[in-house]
Amino acid sequence: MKRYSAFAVAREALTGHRGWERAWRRAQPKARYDVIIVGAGGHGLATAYYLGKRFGITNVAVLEKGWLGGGNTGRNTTIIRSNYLQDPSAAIYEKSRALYETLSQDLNYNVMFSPRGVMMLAQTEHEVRGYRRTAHANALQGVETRFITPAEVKKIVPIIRLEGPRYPVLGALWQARGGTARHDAVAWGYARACSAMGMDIIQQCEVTGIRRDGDRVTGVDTTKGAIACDKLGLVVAGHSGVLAQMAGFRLPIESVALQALVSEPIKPIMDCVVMANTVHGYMSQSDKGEMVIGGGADGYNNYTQRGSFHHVEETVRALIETFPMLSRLKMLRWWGGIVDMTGDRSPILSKTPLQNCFVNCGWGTGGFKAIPGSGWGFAELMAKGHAPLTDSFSLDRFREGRFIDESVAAGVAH
Amino acid sequence: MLILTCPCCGVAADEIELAPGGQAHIARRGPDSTDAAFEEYLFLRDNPRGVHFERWRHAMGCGKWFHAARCTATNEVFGTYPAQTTEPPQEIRDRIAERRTDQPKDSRA
Amino acid sequence: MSTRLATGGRLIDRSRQVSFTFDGTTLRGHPGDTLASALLASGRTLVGRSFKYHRPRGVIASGAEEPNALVGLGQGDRFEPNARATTTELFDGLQAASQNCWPSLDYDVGAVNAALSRFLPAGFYYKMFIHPRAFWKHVYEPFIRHSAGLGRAPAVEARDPDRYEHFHHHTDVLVVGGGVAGLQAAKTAGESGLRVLLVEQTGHWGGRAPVDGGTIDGKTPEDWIGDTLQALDNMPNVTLRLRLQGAGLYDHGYVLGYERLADHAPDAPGPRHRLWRIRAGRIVTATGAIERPLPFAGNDRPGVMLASAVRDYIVNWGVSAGDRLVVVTNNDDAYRTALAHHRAGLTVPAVLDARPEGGGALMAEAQAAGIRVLTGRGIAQVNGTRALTGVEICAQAGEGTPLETIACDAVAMSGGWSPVVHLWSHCGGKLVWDEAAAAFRPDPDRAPIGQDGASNVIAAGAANGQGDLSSILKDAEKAGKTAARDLGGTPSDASAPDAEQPAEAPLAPVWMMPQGAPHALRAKAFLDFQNDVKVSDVHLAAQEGFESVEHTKRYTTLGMATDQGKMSNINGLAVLSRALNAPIPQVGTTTFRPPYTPVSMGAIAGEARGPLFQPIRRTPLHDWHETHGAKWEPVGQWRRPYCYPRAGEDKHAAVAREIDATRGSLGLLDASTLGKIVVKGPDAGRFLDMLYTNMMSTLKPGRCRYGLMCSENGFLIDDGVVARLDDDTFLCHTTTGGADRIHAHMEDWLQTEWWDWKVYTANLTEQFAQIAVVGPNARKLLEKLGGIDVSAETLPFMAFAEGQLAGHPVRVFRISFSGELSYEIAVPAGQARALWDRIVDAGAEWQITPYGTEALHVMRAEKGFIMIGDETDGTVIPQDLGLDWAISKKKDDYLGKRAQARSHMTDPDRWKLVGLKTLDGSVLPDGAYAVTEGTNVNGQRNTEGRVTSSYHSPTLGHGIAMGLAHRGPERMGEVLTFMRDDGKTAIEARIVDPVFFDPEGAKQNV
Amino acid sequence: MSDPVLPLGGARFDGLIAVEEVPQGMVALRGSLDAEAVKAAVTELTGAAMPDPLRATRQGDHALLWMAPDELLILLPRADGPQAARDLADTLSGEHALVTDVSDARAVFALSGDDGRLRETLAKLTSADLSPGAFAPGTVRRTRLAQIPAALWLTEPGVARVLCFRSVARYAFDLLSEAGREGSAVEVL
Repeated sequence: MKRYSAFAVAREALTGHRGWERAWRRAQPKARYDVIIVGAGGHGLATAYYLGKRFGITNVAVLEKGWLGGGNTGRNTTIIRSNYLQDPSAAIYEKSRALYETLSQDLNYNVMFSPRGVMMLAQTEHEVRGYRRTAHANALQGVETRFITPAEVKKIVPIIRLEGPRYPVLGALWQARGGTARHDAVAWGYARACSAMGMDIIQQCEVTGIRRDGDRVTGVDTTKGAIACDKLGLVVAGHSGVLAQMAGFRLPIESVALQALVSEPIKPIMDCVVMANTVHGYMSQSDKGEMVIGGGADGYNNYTQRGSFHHVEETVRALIETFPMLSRLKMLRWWGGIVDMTGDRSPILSKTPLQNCFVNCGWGTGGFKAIPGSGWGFAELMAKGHAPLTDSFSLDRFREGRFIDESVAAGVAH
Repeated sequence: MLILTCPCCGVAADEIELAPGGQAHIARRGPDSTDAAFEEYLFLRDNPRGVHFERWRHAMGCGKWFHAARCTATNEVFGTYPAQTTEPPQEIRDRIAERRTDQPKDSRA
Repeated sequence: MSTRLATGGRLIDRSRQVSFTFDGTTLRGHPGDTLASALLASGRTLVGRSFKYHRPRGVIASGAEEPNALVGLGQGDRFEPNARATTTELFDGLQAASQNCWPSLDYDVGAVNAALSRFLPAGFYYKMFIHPRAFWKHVYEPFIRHSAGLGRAPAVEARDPDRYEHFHHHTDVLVVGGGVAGLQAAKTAGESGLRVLLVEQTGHWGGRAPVDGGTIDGKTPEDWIGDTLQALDNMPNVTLRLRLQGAGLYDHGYVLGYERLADHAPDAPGPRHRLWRIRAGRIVTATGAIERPLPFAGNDRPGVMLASAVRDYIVNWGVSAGDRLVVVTNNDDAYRTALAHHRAGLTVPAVLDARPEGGGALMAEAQAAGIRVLTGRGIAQVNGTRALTGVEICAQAGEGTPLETIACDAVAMSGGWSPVVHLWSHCGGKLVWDEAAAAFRPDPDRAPIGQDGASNVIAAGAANGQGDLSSILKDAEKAGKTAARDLGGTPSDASAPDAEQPAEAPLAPVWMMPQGAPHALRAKAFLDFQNDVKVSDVHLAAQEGFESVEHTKRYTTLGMATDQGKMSNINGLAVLSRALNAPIPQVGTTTFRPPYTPVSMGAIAGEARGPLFQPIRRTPLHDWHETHGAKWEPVGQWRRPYCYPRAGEDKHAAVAREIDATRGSLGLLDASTLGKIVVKGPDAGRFLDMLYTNMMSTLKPGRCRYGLMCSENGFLIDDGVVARLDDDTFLCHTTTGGADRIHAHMEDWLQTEWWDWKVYTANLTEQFAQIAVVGPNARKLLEKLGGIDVSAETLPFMAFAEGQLAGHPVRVFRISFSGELSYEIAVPAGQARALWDRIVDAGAEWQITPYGTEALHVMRAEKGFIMIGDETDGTVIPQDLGLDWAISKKKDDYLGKRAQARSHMTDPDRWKLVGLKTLDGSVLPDGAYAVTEGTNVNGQRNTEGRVTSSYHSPTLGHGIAMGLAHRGPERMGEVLTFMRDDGKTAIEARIVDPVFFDPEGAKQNV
Repeated sequence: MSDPVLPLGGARFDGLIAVEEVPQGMVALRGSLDAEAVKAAVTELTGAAMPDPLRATRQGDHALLWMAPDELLILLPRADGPQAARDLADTLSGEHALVTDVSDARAVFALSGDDGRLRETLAKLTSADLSPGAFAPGTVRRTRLAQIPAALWLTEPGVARVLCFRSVARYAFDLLSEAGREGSAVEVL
């Protein structure tokens, strides 16, 4: 793998950049792999990467029905935070955040992780209580957060209107080391590193069936032929239900459309991520200058990658109320992604009724931030059969009533 | 932005008058049910990429619940019907059969 | 240099002048000008800087596709960044400023990036700035962020003074686009009598036709348009709308319309923008086509424009792009530009036609006019940086060896036309590659579908890939008929008008000029002008394996600028497919996302700003609270008094005073927001037995009972007092937040599960105000008001009475959430204020004191009463809260019963409710966790409980708290260690009975 | 007993159309609308005929509004609400029905002006089709007005009633006033 660096770029500049090699090999499926990961989004690629890096398992294929990183990895608002309330959530998201800090160096690919800070506004007494509780929990979970005053809020985000009028800002939960990253780069960086380890990333390869022998998976049928494997990992956000159906089991999941928006680019006006959950709006400014905005999710099952417009309206009106100076800014485009919502709105990283088949899904609206941690833990689960980071997220929790409910904190997952 | 015709009041209601209620025709499981049956009742869903029988309430209208048969990949609607039933009416099934060829695909973005 | 011609300009009023400023300089134009035409008329060829390399850029187009001419409009509260000069209608006093340059447009420091451009290829930032780690956040990123961005941001405290609104419109047929195709389609559909709405994004009808010429039914296009408009005006069922753009297309015929009412007339009354939500049975997209630039080195230089734009400026606004115009093309249409320029009395030194054999009739006409035509030729490169001095011409077939230099000050380029398929694609419509036109056009077999599964969008005219005027009109007429027939209308049998235009020779695709251009030229041939994406960038992406068009788009940022790639997508796609050596259809297109052009956030928010942002729910006593200094607390959409501070009092002091007064004498609370739901019917008791955990069917008429409601998942969702009004009628009180939610919950079960049960419900929350009179003197007060016997005998605890209190019809409930003698009085909302005033007057002798939600919370905590939302959070079951007494053992079923039998719910190790008292009497931090030794598998500190409510009790003079603790009730007297806000220092608290005050209930049982 | 207070004390707005808060007695009935006893009782009480679905009937200052398959709203003079509710409940004591006086629970606005402007003012706030063909006089449409539930009743061309919950009366009045501002006519209906 040719190393990336400023020097390399300078050297290539002199020869018209003819020397750059492919970021990842063009691969055709082999007859058999130790591990097949279905889904070349961030979570699938990260899983493959850590299977190789942590457990030396490199005879791995990552199958993608479209193009790698083309699902939710490439259509989210790139927020990275770990200020969750419940222990299992805080553990996996904080592990993820920590991995993000060094990801560019690990992958030799600039994923532009920018720890610019994530601020969750408290705009009701109830939210204040919820965030204070979260701050207490985080302190014991090794997650650096702090409940800050309205004055501190205004200092960090000058464009905010504190006085409301409807929902005055009473404070905020502040995670200074949260931030954003370049979503495409995360997928591309992992893909490049996986390919360099000899793994096959096979695009335009849709899984059409799952081969079983009793309660064991033996391989998959794909649009590029049958492929055998010892272990199968399903990591297909937005389509988990469909894949599970092929494997013969059902999941506690409903797929809905979630929308995001970006504005025209303007010069920098906001350096951190602001989430206003009471009014349902959250926003950051990309390095390009666009205001990147998260919209609401539809309440009904939907596989069309377009949501309903009224969510865009609700979000925009909330943001104008919170940041009045945005009113004359223009929205450039909005789009939808399909997210898997579980029964308790927390993800599933679990064994399945099939012995050697594992599933990683249900990240809902907050999957991007979890990519490295999810890959780290899921790789361990697939390699060893259990993993501290993932054990609480098993499927059986729904039968036992052992939920991981984050909505109990005022903050909702994004 | 869906339009569903409320079978209770007859209004062709815009989505913003409606409240979605998830998969329809799920039989309630009570105290005598097994853990597995109860989990299925509360959590396991078909979540099909195709025809979905679902619950809606005309919340900002007559206030009545009703059912709809809708394709989750194209938003084609095969009909709406009153909620006081344990399975889709025959005419809805027939309409699905006649209109449905294969499973439509949505655009890969 | 561009300038205003002495004659011509069909859209401008030469008899009047308007003045405007650009970067502070005052310039003049005419009514009817766009900002772009006025700038060109003033010789302003340089109008902006590009995004990445800060290259000098001029106006290149004449419409919504313009990528370069973006300006900041207006000032102060009305400043708007990134406004397209080509779609900004000029008005007197308009103020425009160039963007993305410093210190000035002419001398831009950022232009150094251009010099470094070879070091900044596509995706360079993914390969650089990796080490040292800290530098990305502190050095690299701040620099990139500063040099990126486009328009200046509005002022931090800017407050948009303009108004915006929405409008819902229902129509049978919506026609988008007011060119000749749209007019014809609307006319045909209109003749069927159906409701038709025709919208056009610009300020004038007719689109390109008047500029492009030809004849329709023997008339000039201009005359035909006039006559057709006249005909449409005479149809009452047809609505015509200018400056209204079809911005987005959604499911079930929902179309977003963006109407700009005041951008061209800032002093006009009424809203600035209006967002239309249109529902249409059929949608005809007559959105025309957009010309493609040609990829040759230097094609981004000011003075190089689209051929159609050059023609538009001459014909529509009487503006010439320059004196000497070189036309470079791969199709016949551009000859119209050469001829128009020539007719304007200006020079066309040459038409460079990339096609070996050149074109047809139009070429002949040009040659006849004495214009030099060179076939098989193209442009190798462009001379001059800010102002063109000439072009080096070369063989299109070659590698760019200059054959000749032609002096010129403007270049008109045409690479063919791309149908505008955005709306078609927004809602799933698919495209098909048209080899002949070298463009994607709508695939009629895979059109968007409506709720009934039938196609509901019909593309017409140029937007449907039609080329010449005649077929455009025939296609539009067909579209109009199809739309009408689909909806059961019968269109007239009038046929499409006959149109004539010179026959055109086929276009020859040119994706690189010259086709063998070396890297040096490819690195100067621009595809996406705003984002500075060059042919070489797309080649690099392909070389590095970004083979999907989406990968290439994201890697190079092609088509991601504010113009959304209207001009660049097809060229970029073609370059990619050539690089991959794959046919274009196989490479595919990127997805089109709404809106068609950017929409102001104000328009999207509409009226929902300031006071109308969200409804505020007011109780009938709202005004009294307001005038008596209430500090408000938002509770859902309600406003409730948090407390009533007096002069010099802070919130804490006020709350303490309110509690002392209530416990000591008499307090008054507005409890109107509590939910009040009537449940009636023969099966009402049975129904409530299923809804509540405890038994309600055994409740006696006239009596009250506290009840708990759980979700089917077992968790506590609401609580409140149920009163039985008569044998088959109950009144269920819910929490403030619960009223609507619980009513919906009841209706859900009644309608969809137990539909054969005879039960009706009514949510009467707003019919009655509820006034709580609380404290030792409560009974005396009611007796003073008179009308109802409230003695302990006739109205014991947990009973209610109906009657007239002080002349008002009321229902008096003797219930208590404070542990005091307490009556809650329900009175019709319209009489609430009168009764409240009487109570306040009558209570004066007992210093009656209104109290707010905080005093309410503290008093209930002193009594150990749980609060939904504090002690519960969606994960707590009644058993956790020691409420087993309220869970009927006799019932074999209720909502949540099965769930509460699951292994995790019956686990004896669950955290359970206890009282907590700090050893030093201080107040426990709200939400604090109790810690134990060690950490869990993930290295997190082990915990054994948490604080759910914590207050200072003025009554007891020390901190009190409730919390959940591991096996709490079994550990009375044990001391737990909690962490303070800093997460480091500890505070110890003893597990005690949650009932801190008057455990015997002596105060309420009097 | 004192006179009941209107939520906004009878607020009034004049713009493209006139908006005025008016006193209105209201009795809600839930029951089987096919039951003869129910029909007889309500027509007897109001003198108005039984309304068809999505319609209203009037007789003097009384009216019957069809709200849902099992729900009617009876309009009568403001002061008559409580007594009428009691009487009706007695009359229907044999039936499975629920009668409640909701005169204080709702705010009512009288809209008047040019028919087109009136339809347009409302169309800025509701997704319901208010074109003359779809929303003829006598129609009752329960819908969403911006962010709140409301009922629209077109009594005659250019005259309508808007009913909403009492707590959001201010919001509804401000909405209608904003939508009805001079200079903001759409001029398509």
